[in-house]
Amino acid sequence: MATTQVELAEVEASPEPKQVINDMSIQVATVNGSGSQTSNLVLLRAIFQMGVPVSGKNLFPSNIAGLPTWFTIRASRHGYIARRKEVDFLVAMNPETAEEDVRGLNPGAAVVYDAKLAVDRYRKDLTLYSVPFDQIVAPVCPDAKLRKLVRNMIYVGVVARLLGIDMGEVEKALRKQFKKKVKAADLNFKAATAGYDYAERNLSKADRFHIEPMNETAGKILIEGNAAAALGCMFAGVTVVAWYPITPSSSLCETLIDFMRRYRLDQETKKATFAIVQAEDELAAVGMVIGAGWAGARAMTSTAGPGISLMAEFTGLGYYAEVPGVIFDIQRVGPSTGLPTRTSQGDILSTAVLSHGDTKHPLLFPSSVQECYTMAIEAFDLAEELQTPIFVMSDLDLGMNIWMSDPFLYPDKPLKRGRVLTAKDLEKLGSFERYRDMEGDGIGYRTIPGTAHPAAGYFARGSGHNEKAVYSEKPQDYVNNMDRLARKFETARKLVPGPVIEEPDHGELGIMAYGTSHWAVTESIDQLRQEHRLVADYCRLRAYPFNSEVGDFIRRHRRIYVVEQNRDAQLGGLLRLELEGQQIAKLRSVLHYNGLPIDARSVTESIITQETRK
Amino acid sequence: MATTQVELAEVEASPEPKQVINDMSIQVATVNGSGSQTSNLVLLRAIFQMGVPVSGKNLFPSNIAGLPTWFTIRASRHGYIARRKEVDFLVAMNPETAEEDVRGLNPGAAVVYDAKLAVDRYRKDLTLYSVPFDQIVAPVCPDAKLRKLVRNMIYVGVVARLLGIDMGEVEKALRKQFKKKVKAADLNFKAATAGYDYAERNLSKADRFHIEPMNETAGKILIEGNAAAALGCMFAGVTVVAWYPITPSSSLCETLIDFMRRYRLDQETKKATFAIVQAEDELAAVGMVIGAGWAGARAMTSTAGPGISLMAEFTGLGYYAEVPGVIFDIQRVGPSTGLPTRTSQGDILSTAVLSHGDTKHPLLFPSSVQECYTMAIEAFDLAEELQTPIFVMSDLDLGMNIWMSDPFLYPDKPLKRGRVLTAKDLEKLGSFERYRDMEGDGIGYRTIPGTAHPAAGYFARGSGHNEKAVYSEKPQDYVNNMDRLARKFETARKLVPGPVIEEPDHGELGIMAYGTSHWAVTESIDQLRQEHRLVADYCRLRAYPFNSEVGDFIRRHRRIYVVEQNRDAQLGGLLRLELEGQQIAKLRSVLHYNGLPIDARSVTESIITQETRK
Amino acid sequence: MATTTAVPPAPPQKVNRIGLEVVAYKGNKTTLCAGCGHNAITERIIEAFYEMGVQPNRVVKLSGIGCSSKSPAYFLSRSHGFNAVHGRLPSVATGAVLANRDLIALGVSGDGDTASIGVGQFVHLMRRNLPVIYIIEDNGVYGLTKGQFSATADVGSRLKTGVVNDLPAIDTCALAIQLGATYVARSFSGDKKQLLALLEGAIAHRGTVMLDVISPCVTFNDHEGSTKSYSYVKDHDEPLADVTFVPFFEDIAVEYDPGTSIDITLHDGSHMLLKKLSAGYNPANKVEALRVLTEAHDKGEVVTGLFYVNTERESFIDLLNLVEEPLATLPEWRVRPPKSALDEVMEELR
Amino acid sequence: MATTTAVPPAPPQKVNRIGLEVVAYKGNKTTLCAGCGHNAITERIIEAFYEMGVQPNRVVKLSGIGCSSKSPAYFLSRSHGFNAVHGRLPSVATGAVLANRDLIALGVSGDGDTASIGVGQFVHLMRRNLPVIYIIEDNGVYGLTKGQFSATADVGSRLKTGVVNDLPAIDTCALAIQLGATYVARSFSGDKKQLLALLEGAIAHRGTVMLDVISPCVTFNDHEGSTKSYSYVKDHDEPLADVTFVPFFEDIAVEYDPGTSIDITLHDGSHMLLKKLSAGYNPANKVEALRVLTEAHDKGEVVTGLFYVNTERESFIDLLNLVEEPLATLPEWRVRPPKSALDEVMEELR
Ligand SMILES: Cc1ncc(C[n+]2csc(CCOP(=O)(O)OP(=O)(O)O)c2C)c(N)n1
Ligand SMILES: Cc1ncc(C[n+]2csc(CCOP(=O)(O)OP(=O)(O)O)c2C)c(N)n1
Ligand code: SF4
Ligand code: SF4
Ligand SMILES: [Mg+2]
Ligand SMILES: [Mg+2]
Repeated sequence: MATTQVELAEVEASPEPKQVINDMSIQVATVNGSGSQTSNLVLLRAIFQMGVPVSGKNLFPSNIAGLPTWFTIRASRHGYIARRKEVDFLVAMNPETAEEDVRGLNPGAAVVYDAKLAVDRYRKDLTLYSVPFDQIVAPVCPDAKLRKLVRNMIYVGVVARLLGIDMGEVEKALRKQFKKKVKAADLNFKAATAGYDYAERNLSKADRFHIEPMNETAGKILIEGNAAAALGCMFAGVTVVAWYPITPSSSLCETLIDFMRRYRLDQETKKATFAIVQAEDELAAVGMVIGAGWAGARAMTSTAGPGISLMAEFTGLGYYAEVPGVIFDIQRVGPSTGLPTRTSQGDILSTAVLSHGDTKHPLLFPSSVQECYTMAIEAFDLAEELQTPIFVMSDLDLGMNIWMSDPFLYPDKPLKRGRVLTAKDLEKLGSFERYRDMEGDGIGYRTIPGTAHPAAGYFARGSGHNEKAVYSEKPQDYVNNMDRLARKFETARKLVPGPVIEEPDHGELGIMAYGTSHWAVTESIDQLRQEHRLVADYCRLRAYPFNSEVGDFIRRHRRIYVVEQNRDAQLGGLLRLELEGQQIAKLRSVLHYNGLPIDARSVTESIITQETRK
Repeated sequence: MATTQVELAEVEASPEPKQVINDMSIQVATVNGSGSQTSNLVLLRAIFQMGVPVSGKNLFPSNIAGLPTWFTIRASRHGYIARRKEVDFLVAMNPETAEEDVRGLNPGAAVVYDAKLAVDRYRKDLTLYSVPFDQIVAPVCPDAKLRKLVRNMIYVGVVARLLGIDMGEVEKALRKQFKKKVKAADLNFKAATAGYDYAERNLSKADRFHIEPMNETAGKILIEGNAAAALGCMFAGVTVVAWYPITPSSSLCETLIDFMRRYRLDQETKKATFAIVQAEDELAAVGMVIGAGWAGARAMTSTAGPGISLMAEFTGLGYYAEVPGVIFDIQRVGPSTGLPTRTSQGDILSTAVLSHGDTKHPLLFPSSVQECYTMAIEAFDLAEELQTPIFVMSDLDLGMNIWMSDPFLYPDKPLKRGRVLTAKDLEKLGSFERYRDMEGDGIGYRTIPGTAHPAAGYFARGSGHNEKAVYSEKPQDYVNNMDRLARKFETARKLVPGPVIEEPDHGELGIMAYGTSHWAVTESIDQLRQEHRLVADYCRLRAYPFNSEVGDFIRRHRRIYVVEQNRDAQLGGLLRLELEGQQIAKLRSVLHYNGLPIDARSVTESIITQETRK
Repeated sequence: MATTTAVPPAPPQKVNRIGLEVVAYKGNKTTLCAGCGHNAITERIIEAFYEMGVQPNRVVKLSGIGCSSKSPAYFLSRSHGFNAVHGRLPSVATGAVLANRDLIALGVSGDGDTASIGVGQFVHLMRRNLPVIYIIEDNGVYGLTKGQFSATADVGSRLKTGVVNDLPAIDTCALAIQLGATYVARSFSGDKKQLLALLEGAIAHRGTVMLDVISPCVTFNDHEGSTKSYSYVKDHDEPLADVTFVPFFEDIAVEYDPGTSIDITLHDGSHMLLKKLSAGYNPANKVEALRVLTEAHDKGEVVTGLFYVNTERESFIDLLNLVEEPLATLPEWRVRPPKSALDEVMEELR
Repeated sequence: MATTTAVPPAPPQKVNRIGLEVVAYKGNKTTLCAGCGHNAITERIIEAFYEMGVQPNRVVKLSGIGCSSKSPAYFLSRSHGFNAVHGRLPSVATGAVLANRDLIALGVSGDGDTASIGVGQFVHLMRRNLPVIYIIEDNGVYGLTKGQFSATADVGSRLKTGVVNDLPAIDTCALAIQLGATYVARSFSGDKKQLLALLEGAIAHRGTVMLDVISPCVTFNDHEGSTKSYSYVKDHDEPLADVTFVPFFEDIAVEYDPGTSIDITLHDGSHMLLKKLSAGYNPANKVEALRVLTEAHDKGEVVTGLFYVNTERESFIDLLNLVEEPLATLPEWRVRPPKSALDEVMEELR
C-alpha cells in the first residue's frame, strides 16, 4: 500500500487534469463466441507492456454463443485493479446492447462504434467515433468465414490509435496471444493495422483519455486465478485429482492437466506421476478424493456452489473419519444454479458447517492470484497436518479473470505430510491407536493402506468409533472423540494463515474483508481518506477459523465494517458464531451482491452513509 | 407447569420417604431381536393404565439382533417424563452387560436377574432377586423355538409382583399389544403369570419401590412421535410422499402408509387419494417432493442427517424456485453415519443454511408428540403459504420413543393452500407475473401446471430470473429477486409458531430450549428452585426464524442458558446470527451430546456450576 | 410442413384439430449456437405436439442443466416448465406426474445430464415405467461447459483439444430396455421424418418413453473422428425400420402392404407402422433388441429406429392405484379424513 | 478346509504359501443375525484370501452402509478398511486404487447399497474397468433398516408385512456386462464350492470384478414367496457351468478332459476351468451372456456361474498410464517439479 499512498498524496495535490492519463476504464461490448476475447486480451496486454497497471473483467453470459458480453479493461497509474463502475471509453459492437451501453455513459466519455449502429442518435454529450467495420474488414480478410472473428481485431487498432497505444506493443501482444499460429497472427495484425490506419486517416482525437508509457509492470505477470491455483497444486505435489466440469471452476483442472502433462511425466518412462479423473459427478469426485486421501495421496477436487452442496455428505465423512483432501470452491452466484457466470462470496457460511451433525471445516480465502498459488500449497499441507478436508474459497472474478501480479516464488519449505506411521515406526511402537490424542492437539497418527506391517491396518468409518478405530456406540467414546475433534479445530485456528492487518493510524474505524473484496477495499480506504478525511484501519481475513488477532483488531476499534459479496453477510455470520457479544456489537456490513465484482465506489458510499447515520 | 409445582411444594415439605411410590426408573437390560420390546411395552402400559405417569426410553444398537439394548421405564407421580440418569430397579437379562449394569447402580437399588448370571457376586448393597428363567419358561412353552421370545414375558410377571403392578392391567396391556393374535397373547400371558407366581412363591419384597394406582393418566394416549407426525401429515391432506428408509425416520412413513391405507382410500372406488413412493435415494425423494409441490400437491419426505446432507442441492432449488414442500428430519447423532440409533439436535444450524449461495430455510421444533401432530399440519400450511421448503426438526428420542400425551384435537382450521391462481382468476386478470411482490410481503402468486388457461404457464428454474419467471442475468433483476426473498423470510418470521414463554417470577435468569430438551428443562427448573432456591424463567423456541418475542425475552434477563443436545451450541449459533451484540453477550450454553436423551440433573448441574463461576 | 400420415399431404393447415395455430406451440428465441442439433429437435417437438393436437396446458416440460436442458424454453411457451438441477429431472418429473396424472410430461435432457451425473435417477425412472417422455439430446459432450467428454462419447472420438476418449460409451437405449422402459428408440436430429414419427408415437404411448436423439454439437463435437458429428451419423446411420405414425384420429393407412410391416397399436388407439427394412426385426423382443444394440455398439455403428415397445406393462400410475382425478387438486374433504377417524385412532392409543 | 484345485485334497495345511495361518485372515466377531447369508460369504472370503496366499496388508476392504457393508469388519482384520457412506464405495475404492495401484481392493456392498442409492456410482465403476473386486451380498431387501424392498427384489416377492413388490428387479450382472466389467458372475452364499472358486478367480483377475451373491436375509426375507430365500434359490438355481479355479502357483490340473471344458487364463497366469454343463456356454460372448440373463430373469430363474470374462480389455490403471510405483508414496522430488519449471511458466506469463 505504501507506494500507492505516496502517489495518491501527489494526486491530491494536483487539481483534476484536463487530460486523463493512464487512469480510465475501457469497455468492449460484443457478443460471445465472436472471438472478441482475443482482441480484448491483446489490448490489455499491450497496455500492460507499456508499463501501465491494468486489470480485465470479462462479463459473459451463461451460454456458448450469440449473447451480449462486456469486457472491461481498467488502466490505473495508481495501481488500482478492482472493478470500476464508470466506463470512460466504450467500444460498441453489439447491436442488441448498443443503445443501453451508450445511454449508460457519463458525459465526456468516448465511444468507438460500428457505423451501422448509428449510436450518435442517442447522446450529444459524448465523443463519438464512427467506424465502418465491414468496409475495413473486407479487403483485409477475403475469406468471409473468418471475417466475423478478424472483425474484432480492427477495433484494437482503432483504440490503439485513439489512446496512443504503441502498435509495436500491440503486435508483440498479438503474437504472444497466437503463440505458434503465425498465419493467424499475421492476418489479425493486418486487421489491427487496418483499424489503426483508418483511425489515423479518418478520426481526429477529441476525448481526454491517453495511455502513456510508465514503469509499473516491469517483471510482472498476467494470469487467471484458476491457472495460479493449478500451478500451486502441481508444486504442492498433488497426485490424485477428481473433478466434474462446472463454471467457473473447470479451467482450474483443465489448466492443471496441461501443466501436469508438461512437468509431471516421469523423465525416463514418460509415465504419469498423477491420476486425473473426470468423475461422473461431484459426489463421485469428492468420494475419490476421500478414498485417495485415506490411501495416502495428496488429492483434490475443484467445483462451484452446486457441487459443494452435493459434496455435503462426503465431506462430513471426511471430517469424522479424518481424511485429508483439498476442495476448491470457485464461487459463483447462487442460490441453486443462480448466475453461473457471475461472481459471489455466497458459499462460505454453509461450507463452514457443510454436512449434518456437529461438522466444521477450515476455509482459506485467497484474494490474489498469488494467494491462489500459495494457498493451494498451504491447503495440501494443512489437509495432511490436520487430517481433514480443507476448502479453498476462491471466486469467479479471481479464478476466471486475468490479473497482474508479481511472479510466484518457488516454495521454500518441503511438503508437510503430517503424522504418518511407516512400517519402521510400527516396528518400534509395536502397535498404534488411530484416533488417540498423543500430542494433546487433537491430531492422531495414521497409517497408509499397504504399509507392510501386521499392526498397520485400521478401520476408517463414518460411524461411531473409539480411539482404536473400533466401532463403538458407547456414550463416553463418542464424547471423547467429539471433544478431541473440537480440540483439533482449535489447533487449526493456529495453523491456518492469520489475518493481514494494516493499521497505520490506529483509528476508531476498522474494515474487514476477504478474497476479491480486498481490491475494492484498499481503493476505498484511499477514497475515504482523500474525499472524506476518514481514516480506516484494515484487517484482511485469510482463513476460517479465525485466530486471536481478529478479535483483538475488533477490540481496538469502535466500528468495524465487514465488506463482502453476498446478501446474507456470511463472513459477518462466521464472526458472530465465534466472537463475544461486545465485539459483535461493533460489526456493520457492506454488502455487494449483484453478480458483478465489487467496486471501491460502492464500498465508500455504503460506509459513508452508515457513518453519517451513526 | 402450575400443577406440577403445587405437587412439588408438598414434596418439598415431606422428608424423603422410606417407601418410594410411583417415582422410579426401571431398566430392562437384554439383547435386541429377543422380543423384549413387547415385554417392556406391556410393563409400561400396565403402569400407565394404573394412572401413573410414565415414559419409556429405548436404547438400542445399530444392528438387527444380538447386541445389548436397554429399555428404561420412568414412573413419575410428578409427571416428569424426561430421561432420568439413575436406575432404581434393574432387570438384568443380558450376560454381556450384566456386570457393568449392576456395578452402575446406586446403593439401595433393586435387581431382578437371570439366576445364571449370578450378579450377586458384584454388589452387596443392593436388593437382589434371582430368577431361574430357563426353568420357569420350559413348562410354559414346550416349543423350544418360541422360548427365546416368551422368556422375556416372564420378567414382566416378576416385576409386576415385586412392584405391585396389577396383573389385570398386565393382561389388558398384553392383549392390547397383541391385538388380534389371541394365541400368542394367551401364551405370553401364561408366561407373565408364571413369572408372577414364581415371585410370589420365592421372592420376598425387600426394596423400597412401589407402584400404586393414581389418576394422572385418565384419557391420555401413548404414542411415538413419528406416528404422531404421520397422523398430522394425513390430516394435513398430504397427497405425495417420497421417502428413503433411514433410522430413526423410517417409522414415520411406514406408519403413514398404514394410516393412509385405512383412511385415505376413496370410499366408492377404493382407489388411493395419495401416492407414496419409496425412492431410490434421498436426492430422488426430495426431487419428487419438489416436482409434486410445484405441480400443486402437498408433498413431503422424511429422513435423518445423512439424507438431509444429500438434499442440499435440491432444497436450494426449492428455496430459489420457491416450491412448497415439507421435510422431516428425525435427528440422530452425527457427524456422518455417526450413531444411527442415538438422539441429537445436531442438524439445525447446517439445515437452516442448507445449500450453497444465500439460502435460508424455516425450521420447526416440535418438543412433544402433540406438536409432532400439530406442527406437521402447520408445516404444510406454511410451505404453501410461503412457497418454500419447510423443515420439521424432530429427533430420535421424540420420534421413536413412546410418549404419554393428551389426545390430539381435530384441526379447527381449513387447509391454507397459499396464493394459487385458477383459470377463473386468470380470466379476470388476463395475465400474471409469478415472482412479482404484489402484497409487499415477498410472496408472489403461482399457478398449477394443468391450469386450463393460455396465460397459466410459467417457467420455474434454479437459474436467475425476473418477476415474469423469464431467464435473466441482469444485475438488477437478481438483486430485486434476492431482496424479495429476504422480505419473504421476514414474513416467515411472523408466520411460524412463536416461542412459549413461562415467566412466573420475572427473575434475572432465563433458560432457552427447544425440541425434546424441553422435558429435562422443565424438570431442571423445579430442581433449581427446590434445591438451589434459584428461579429461572423459560422461553421455549418452536421455530426458526425467531420472532421479536425472543429478543425481548433476552432483553428482560441478565443471563440466558441455552440448553441443547449437540456439541457446537447450534441454536446458540442461530441466535447469534440474528440478535444484537448486547443480547448475545448474555448467552451461555448447556450442552448434552452423548447420544442419550438429555436429563434434568445434567442441566441443573451445568447451570449451577456456571452460576457459581459467574 | 410435411405430416407423416399415410394420407396424401394436405394443403398446409392453419390450425390443428383442437383449433390451435402452430404459434401456440412455439417458444422463446433460442440462445443456442446456430446449427446446434438441439434446435432441430426443438422444431420437431413443436411439430409433433401441434400435429397431435395436444392442449399445451396439459404439457409440463422438464429438464436438467445443459444446452439441451435450455431448449424447453424454446418450445411450448404456454406450458409449464421446470428447469431443475443437473441430472435430476427424473425425480422432479415423477413428483409432477404423481401430483397430476393428467399431465403429459416431456423431459429434455443431455447425454451428460443423463449418462453421467443423472444415470442413477435415469435407471430408476426407466424401471418404474411412469408415463414420461424422456428425450436425450445426445452429442457426446458437455456443451454448456465447453466440450468435455460425456459418458456417451464413443471410444476413440477426439476433441478439438486433441483429448481422446478411451472409456466405452454407455448405450442409453440398451440400458432403458433392460431396465423396463416400454418405448425405446434412437433417432438423429437431422432425420426430420423419423424423429417426428417417433415423437408422435411417444405422445400416444402410455408408459416411459426413452428417446435418444443424436444431436451434433457444432461448436465442440462436430468434426471428423467424432461419432456424434453430422457426417459420421449420416454415413453410419442404418435405420432399423422405417417408422411411420398414424394418429388415432385419422383413418389407418390403407396403401401399406401388411406383409412388409408390423402394426403396433398404442394406448390411445393410434398406430405405429414399422416397415421392415432390416430382416424380420420385431420390436416386441427384448433379447433381440439388446442383441442388435450390443452388436452395433461393438461395430461402432449407429442404429436408429424403434427398438422396443411394450403396450402391455402396467404404468407406475396403475401400480399405485391412484384415483382418477389429479391428486394436486383434490378438495379438502377428500384428503382430510373426518373427525371420526381421528377419534378412532385416539381410542386405540388409550 | 477343501481347496478347489485339481490336486487331491491335501491334509489340512497349517499355513499358506506366504507362511500365514488362517487366523491372519479372520476378523472381529460378527454382529449379524445368526444364519445370515452374509456370514457365509465372509467365511468364503477368508478362505479365498488364505488359499491364494494374499498378503493382508495389500488388501483394502471397502463398503457402504448396511448389514452387508458391516461384514468387512469380520474378515481380514489386518487389512485397512473403510466403511464409507451409503451407496458410494465405488468412488472411494477408485480413489484408493488410484492412490496406490498395488492395493487389492475388495468392495462389499448390499443390493440396496448398490442398486438403489448406489447405482450411479456402480454404473461408472463398471465402465472404467478399474481393478476392484465388487461383491453384492444380495438379499433383495434393506436388512439394516428392517426389511424394505430393494431394487433387486423380484416382482411378486412378498414381505412379512404383506407388502408385495411390483417393480421389476434390476439385474446387476446384466448391467455390469453391458457397462464393461470384465469378470461378471453370480453365486449363492450357500454354495461353498462355486463361491470359493469364483472368489479365487476374482482375486487373480485384473480389472473390475462384479460378483452378485444371493445371500438370504433370514430375518426379513427368507420365507416362501421370496425369490431370495434359501429354499427358493436351492430350487431355482441352475448353475451355468461348473466353475473350478487353479491358482497359478499350482500346476494346471491334468485330469480335466479339455473336450468338456473351457480354460480361461487370468492375468497372473492362473486358470479358470468351466465344465460345460449348459450346452456350449462361452463366457467370452456378451450378447450370449445378456441373452441367458434376460431369459432367466423373465422366467424368474436364478442362473449362477461366471457369465462373462474378458482378460483383454485394458484396465483404468493402464489407460491412465500411471508410473509403476504407488502415487501415494512418491518422494517429493518426483511430485514437485524443479524451480526451472516454475521459472519457465513465469517467463511465459510475462
Ligand atoms: C451439480 C452441477 N454440476 C455441474 C454443473 C455444470 N454443468 C452445466 S451443464 C453440464 C453438462 C451438460 O452436458 P449435457 O447434459 O450433455 O448437455 P449439452 O450442453 O451437451 O447439451 C455441466 C457439467 C451443474 N450445472 N451442476
Ligand atoms: C444416505 C443414507 N440413507 C439411508 C441410510 C439408511 N440405511 C442404512 S443401510 C440401508 C440399506 C441397506 O440395504 P442393503 O445395502 O441391501 O444391505 P443389507 O442390510 O440388506 O445387507 C439404508 C437405507 C443411510 N445409512 N444413509
Ligand atoms: S455448445 Fe454445442 S450443444 Fe451447446 S448450443 Fe452450441 S452447439 Fe449446441
Ligand atoms: S437383518 Fe438380514 S441381512 Fe441383516 S444381519 Fe440379519 S439376516 Fe443378515
Ligand atoms: Mg451433451
Ligand atoms: Mg440387502
